[in-house]
Amino acid sequence: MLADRTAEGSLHLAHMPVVSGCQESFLFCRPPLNYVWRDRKLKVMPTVTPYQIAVRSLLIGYLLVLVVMPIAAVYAEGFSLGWTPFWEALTAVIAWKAILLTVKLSVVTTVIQAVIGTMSAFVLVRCRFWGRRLFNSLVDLPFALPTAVSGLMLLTLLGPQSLLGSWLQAFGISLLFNQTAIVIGMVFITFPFVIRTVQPLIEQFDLAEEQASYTLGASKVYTFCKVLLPAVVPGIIAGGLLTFSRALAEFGALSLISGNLPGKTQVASVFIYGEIENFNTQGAAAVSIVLLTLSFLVLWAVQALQKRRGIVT
Amino acid sequence: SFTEASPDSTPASDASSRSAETVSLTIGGYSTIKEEFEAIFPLFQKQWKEKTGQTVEFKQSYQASGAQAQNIINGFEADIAALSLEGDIDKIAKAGLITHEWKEAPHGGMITGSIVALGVRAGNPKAIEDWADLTKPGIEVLLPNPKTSGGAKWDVNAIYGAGLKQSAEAGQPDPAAAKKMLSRIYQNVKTLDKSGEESMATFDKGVGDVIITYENELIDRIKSGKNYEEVVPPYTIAIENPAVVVDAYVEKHGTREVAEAFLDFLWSAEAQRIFAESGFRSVDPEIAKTYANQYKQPASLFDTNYLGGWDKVNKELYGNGGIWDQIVAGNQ
Amino acid sequence: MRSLFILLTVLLFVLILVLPFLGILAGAGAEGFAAIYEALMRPESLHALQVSFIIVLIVTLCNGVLGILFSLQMVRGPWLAGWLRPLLNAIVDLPFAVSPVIGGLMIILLFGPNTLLGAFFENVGFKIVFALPGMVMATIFVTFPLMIRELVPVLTELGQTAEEASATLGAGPIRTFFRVTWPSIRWAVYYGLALTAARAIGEFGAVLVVSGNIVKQTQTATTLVYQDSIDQNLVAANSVALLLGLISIVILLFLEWMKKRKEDQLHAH
Amino acid sequence: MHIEVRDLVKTFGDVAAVNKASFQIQNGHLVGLLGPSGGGKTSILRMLAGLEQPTAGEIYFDGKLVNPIPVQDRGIGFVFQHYALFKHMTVFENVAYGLKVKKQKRQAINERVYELLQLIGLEGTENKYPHQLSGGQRQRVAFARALAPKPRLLLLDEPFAAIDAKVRKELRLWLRNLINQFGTTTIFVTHDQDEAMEVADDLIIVQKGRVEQQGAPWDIYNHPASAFVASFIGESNKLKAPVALQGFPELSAYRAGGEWQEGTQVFIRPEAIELRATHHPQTAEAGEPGKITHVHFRGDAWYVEVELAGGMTLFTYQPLHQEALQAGDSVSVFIQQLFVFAPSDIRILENRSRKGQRRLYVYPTTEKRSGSK
Amino acid sequence: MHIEVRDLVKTFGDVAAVNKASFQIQNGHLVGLLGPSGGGKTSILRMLAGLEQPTAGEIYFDGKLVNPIPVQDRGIGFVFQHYALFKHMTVFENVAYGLKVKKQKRQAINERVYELLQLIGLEGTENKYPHQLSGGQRQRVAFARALAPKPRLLLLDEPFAAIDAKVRKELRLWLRNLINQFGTTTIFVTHDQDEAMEVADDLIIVQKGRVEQQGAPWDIYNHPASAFVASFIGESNKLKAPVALQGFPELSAYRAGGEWQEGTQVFIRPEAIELRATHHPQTAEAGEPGKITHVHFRGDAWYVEVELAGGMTLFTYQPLHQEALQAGDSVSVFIQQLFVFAPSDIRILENRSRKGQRRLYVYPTTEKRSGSK
Ligand SMILES: Nc1ncnc2c1ncn2[C@@H]1O[C@H](COP(=O)(O)OP(=O)(O)OP(=O)(O)O)[C@@H](O)[C@H]1O
Ligand SMILES: Nc1ncnc2c1ncn2[C@@H]1O[C@H](COP(=O)(O)OP(=O)(O)OP(=O)(O)O)[C@@H](O)[C@H]1O
Ligand SMILES: [Mg+2]
Ligand SMILES: [Mg+2]
Repeated sequence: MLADRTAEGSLHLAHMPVVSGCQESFLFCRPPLNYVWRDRKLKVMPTVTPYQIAVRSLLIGYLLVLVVMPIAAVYAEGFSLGWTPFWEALTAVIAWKAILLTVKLSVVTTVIQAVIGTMSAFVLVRCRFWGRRLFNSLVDLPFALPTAVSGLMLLTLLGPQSLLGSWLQAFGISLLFNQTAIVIGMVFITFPFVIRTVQPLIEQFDLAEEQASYTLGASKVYTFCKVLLPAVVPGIIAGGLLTFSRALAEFGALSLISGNLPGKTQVASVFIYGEIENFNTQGAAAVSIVLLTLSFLVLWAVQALQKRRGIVT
Repeated sequence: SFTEASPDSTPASDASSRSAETVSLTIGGYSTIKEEFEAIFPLFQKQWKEKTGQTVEFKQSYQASGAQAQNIINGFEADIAALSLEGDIDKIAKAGLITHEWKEAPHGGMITGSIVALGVRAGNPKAIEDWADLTKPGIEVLLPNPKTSGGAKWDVNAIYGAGLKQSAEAGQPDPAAAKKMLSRIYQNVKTLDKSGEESMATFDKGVGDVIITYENELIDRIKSGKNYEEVVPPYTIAIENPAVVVDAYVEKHGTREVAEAFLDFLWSAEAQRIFAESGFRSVDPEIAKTYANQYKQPASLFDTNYLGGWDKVNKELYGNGGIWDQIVAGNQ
Repeated sequence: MRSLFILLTVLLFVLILVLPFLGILAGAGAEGFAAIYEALMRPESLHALQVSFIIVLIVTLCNGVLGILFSLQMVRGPWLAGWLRPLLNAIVDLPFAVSPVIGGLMIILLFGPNTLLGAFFENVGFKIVFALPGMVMATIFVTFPLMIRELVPVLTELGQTAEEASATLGAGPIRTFFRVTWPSIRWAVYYGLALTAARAIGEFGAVLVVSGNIVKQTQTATTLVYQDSIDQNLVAANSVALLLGLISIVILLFLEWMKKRKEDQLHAH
Repeated sequence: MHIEVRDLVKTFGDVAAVNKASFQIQNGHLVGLLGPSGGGKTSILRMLAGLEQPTAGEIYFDGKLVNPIPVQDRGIGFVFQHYALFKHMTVFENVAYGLKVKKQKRQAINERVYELLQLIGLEGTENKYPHQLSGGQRQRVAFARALAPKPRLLLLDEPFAAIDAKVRKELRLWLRNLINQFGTTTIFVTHDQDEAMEVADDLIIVQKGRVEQQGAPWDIYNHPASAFVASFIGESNKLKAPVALQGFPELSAYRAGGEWQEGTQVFIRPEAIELRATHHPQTAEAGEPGKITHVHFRGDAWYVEVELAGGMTLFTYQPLHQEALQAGDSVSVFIQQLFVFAPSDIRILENRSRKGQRRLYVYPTTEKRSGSK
Repeated sequence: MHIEVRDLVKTFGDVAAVNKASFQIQNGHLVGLLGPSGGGKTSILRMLAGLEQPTAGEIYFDGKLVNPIPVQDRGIGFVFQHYALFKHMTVFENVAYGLKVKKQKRQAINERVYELLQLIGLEGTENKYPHQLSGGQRQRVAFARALAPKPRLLLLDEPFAAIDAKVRKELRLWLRNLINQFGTTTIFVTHDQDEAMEVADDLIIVQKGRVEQQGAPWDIYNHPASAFVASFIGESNKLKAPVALQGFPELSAYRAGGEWQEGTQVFIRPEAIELRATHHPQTAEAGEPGKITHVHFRGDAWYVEVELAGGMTLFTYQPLHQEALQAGDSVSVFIQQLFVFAPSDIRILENRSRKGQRRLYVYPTTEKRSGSK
């Protein structure tokens, strides 16, 4: 046995990860200190310079006017007539069904995106093949196209006059004016989100971790499921959340291909549009509130959850 | 330029605009009327120039009828509102922007007329002749959503009215029978697009066997070479589309004179002929006669008054929990 | 196995992205190249493109500059301690969840001439709704999260030591930002700008509501496409849509190319 | 620059990272800030630099209170653990940065940069980017960058932590020479006592935010002020339980039954232990009987473990040119000196049976610093 | 497991990272793979693991060719430089991973994991995530994870490179004991010769993709097979130009005018240099006259530089308990031994004037490994 040479000095094995000094930061935000003599001692009085006040109020103002106020206005409008009309607007069967349908299909879309987005991200990062860079820049295309155009495009593409449409019709498959169509539209519109959030995580992934798994006897599939996938889960979740919110709110593309049959294929945003057209902004806002609140809660919950698990995205 | 969205928005410009070289007129129209208006503008500009030496500059916006009415109420300063539904004009009036009795104008303030008709594919393969044919199983019907489209209200009114008429043949007009027919047609609806134009666009993509729409839309398409046929059911409704000067904004812009002149011009033979050319039924009986052979006449044409007027229709048919809601709710 | 996945992905991309885009291409080219040119050179097209361009410019600039400031504060602002930071974090994403139509409507309800705020601005001769300012506001609302979502992780990852090093060498905050921080976040900023621009070009619902869609005045390229498409003017609609799509593809391809160049530079040694 | 720190405190939330630390540093000295992880070394350094504001306490540079002065204006140089070179700038631009900030003339900048590059032995790399350099080279660029504006105080936060052992040794000697040459007051943080010993004029030992001891390496090694310092600096055998050791009658005063008194700790440095094979002529002298349990070759010495009759195990080093011992050999263990840290007093006990014959430590010069001719 | 490597080659593009390396490793041995950066150590290790395919050459485990066998099936354990722990798994899950892959019973897994956690002294941390552990703790988890499936070959790639000096020393002794306990054949890569010396049974010195020498640390230190090994392992004074040294008549054969012959290098280990104050009685013996130029305290010894009459400077270490020297003292320098590497031969020269009196190195045991009782 070794002598007890470790003594005391060496008990300090614990060198924990150093907390980087984010609390105190100097770029644009460090509060310069005022030193004040009081009680015959130097006291520190943190103050904020006019410059910082200006920056902060600019930012807060921007956020307030352009983001918070419109969102607050939705709430104000929804409750403008009090609780009862708000409640009635929601419990109207058609409104309720539209909300349910939208939430349901948004969830389906999110799941689909989680799968195909993750796969695409992996292929785009890990595999070298012809056209990879082109595909990589095509990913954001759905962002750039006017959503109404996207809808029209899908309508043309899947309609009975197109090759694809007629071919599908021969098999008795219709991809228009049903829930499948809505999901197709949602998937198209939200295509970039998961890919774009997962990509950097895969790029950063430490190859050694994967190799460690092989050295421990794990197969490729096992390694993928147990090591790689969990590492990109925060990205999938973040991208999934954005997908979910965006799918909830999509209007332009869906209104053209969904069929809009109230209670069957009408999504919430189309319902909202109808209410606006009918001069019922309160009803429209009420439905919006439900969707907004839902996605706000989901966003917050997931953030809290990740924080608790110590994952920082 | 677009940066001065409404150059005459300041009161100071009131006086100056009268003597100015150019006067600008803002048109808030519903989507269908765009082409016809664009054909009429040059004619009016020419006439006004000759008369006053002023150049008229048109600013135009076309949206779904309800949306346009809302925009005008919310501050879109249109001098002239040309909408699909009387009701939409009434809403503007209710907001206090129209103060004169607009229905006292010529032709009750209506500038165009039409009827609700059925569009079918070339050769009418599904043999659609009447509303009842739309209830057959397997028929795919296209209809815009009356909740989002002004035009669709005419369509639904037509079905409902036809239902009443048919039951009246057998005795009393029976709201229940009318509702049942509407409901059965609704069951065959493939897609409820949010506007008449979108519905037409969907039909153009090859979707659906039959579309319920304005006669003029169909005539226009067929003229431009589409392989459709128009079917006019025995009972259908007469459509009337109003146009009106928005008092609040013409006062503000100081454009009342030219706005009223333009409105009058819309009722002139010249303008009415242009409407008729593109398939509308003219409100001017003379012109209507000249173009008569362009239209198929239904056995019985009724108007909104047959259904009790727009107020009643809006309440009973489209109001909260109204017949339309019941049908939609009952069909889930 | 690997090639199977590549195949699947390529298939997916072709189905979801390439095919629709080719659809537009075919639609635009149905009557030949001259028709595309003609459609694009119509006065209303030119004007709409100009409006779109100006909106994109202003929005990209505003969201760019303020997005950078905002991200800096989100990551480093000491005054955002405690509950404020997560709250802001959630708020930033909210505009995605609001149907653009409602977003636009709310701007009308807030700033329309019938409201307190709107009346005030109207009195000083500044029209917001049915004019450019409102359209810009609506577009900013819709594109707000993009820049921040792009920048925040980069800033977090970057840490602060290089900035501190700069300060110890005597440099003030402004110099430090431009000489030290900026080169490191440049790519994220470009990417954020590109996405913001792309989304701003493509925004439809909110702008339609706020603009009033006044021809040759507040009509943007997107609303023009919509109008053309319901007016049966499919070639024109597809031509403008094609142009919009191409612009954003070109922006993104350009970025991709620049990035590759930078990577090559890095790996050359 | 003369540095004085008075009652410096820094708290993060509830944690007091630095807790009433006070010390002074003479102009031109090279001081090692040494201590276990989390001791507050980095925090002290960052407060000196102005990168962090003290919660309480004052910092004086040449007698002037600098607390309110921002980083930019303190005239310091700072070398970060992971270099923090500007990635997108060439070596030249990195080194020139501080000079450009001072708006020096292009000509003057060029001269200074090339002078420094030559000094650090990196001429010819001026157009390379940091990612094209090895760790040691990057470290040197970081030094040059910090030195370029001629700071009057140089602060180094674990400058060698990320470099491998061999290169590290060279760099620290290089640094020592460099600093001697410029005479810049320098404070450097390290975990590694060998490093500190080799380079520093003075050491400041920090633990739990407090200054435990300040002094020349020699003093700290030979006169540790606390049990913590004794165990942290240099290797030592800690005596867990009291045993009767010949020549140390004083030890019995610290016993309480079979244990040391509460709070008492006793250490023996390995070099204070002498081993003699039992058959050796000198064995007669007072030594404990012991048995070798483990011998290991350590390059320049043998690492030896010996078990005393009482069951206690000690380790020591045996020079290569002394007679070789083998596991199992019986030896006589002679302990020359030990440290006692008791609540009542701190003592260095010399073996009485040999007193006066030979002193273990003889200080070579009268100056504190090692001489250089 | 017995390992044999024959003519292993690995090229990356034009670069031959490994160039015809051959060696054998006995079952149960702990072997240090040592060499300068870029020498090919990692490449060899990765080929043994199967993480890289050799360009040419064969690898045999227990006489069986393993080239075609994929990583998963080689039954090895690998510890990566930066640990490569699974970030999203707890300590328990990390350690259990290899066992789960083998589809062991939950009960058996639990037992094994807790046994290992106890062994590495991390009981109670099983539910922590890697980012909540210190560097040393993470390293130990990485060991436990690699050991859990009872590999017959353990490969470690610079396992301590990212840990600070103090912790590093402890960890390597801990590792040594652990491996002794299990008897697993182990190869570990390091830059750091102290580390290798302290831990390994056998060293393999690799440079530029070639095996320069293989042998016990003792042999390699005392009988380096090349100038590279002599300078790489241990410290040495390199004689730049020939001087006449008393007691080494053979040296004159390697001179060519004022220079050494082409390709000849001469080294003196610091511990082969003995310094005596000139007034010392033993000085009569053949020593060079010299003068102390520099003395520095190094914790457990004095670092001394001495200048010989011929202008040559040598460094050596002086134990603390010998008489203290000071800069400026005149001394007699006695060189006991030197290494000569010439193209024609490699020789270890002993000082003739003292030959037979005292041998510098005496090997303590007949076994190669240091004994442990
Ligand atoms: N920004 C911070 N926020 C919260 N706690 C901090 C922060 N910086 C340091 N600390 C805490 O203050 C204490 C001292 O930290 P400091 O970094 O000064 O130690 P150190 O001696 O430099 O340690 P190391 O040798 O590990 O670098 C530690 O307990 C640390 O956790
Ligand atoms: N994947 C690779 N591609 C190209 N060259 C490589 C690759 N891996 C290693 N090399 C080259 O092979 C040579 C040997 O590398 P290797 O990593 O085996 O060295 P090493 O002895 O482990 O060095 P170090 O101590 O720095 O880790 C080096 O010149 C290196 O640049
Ligand atoms: Mg530190
Ligand atoms: Mg290596």
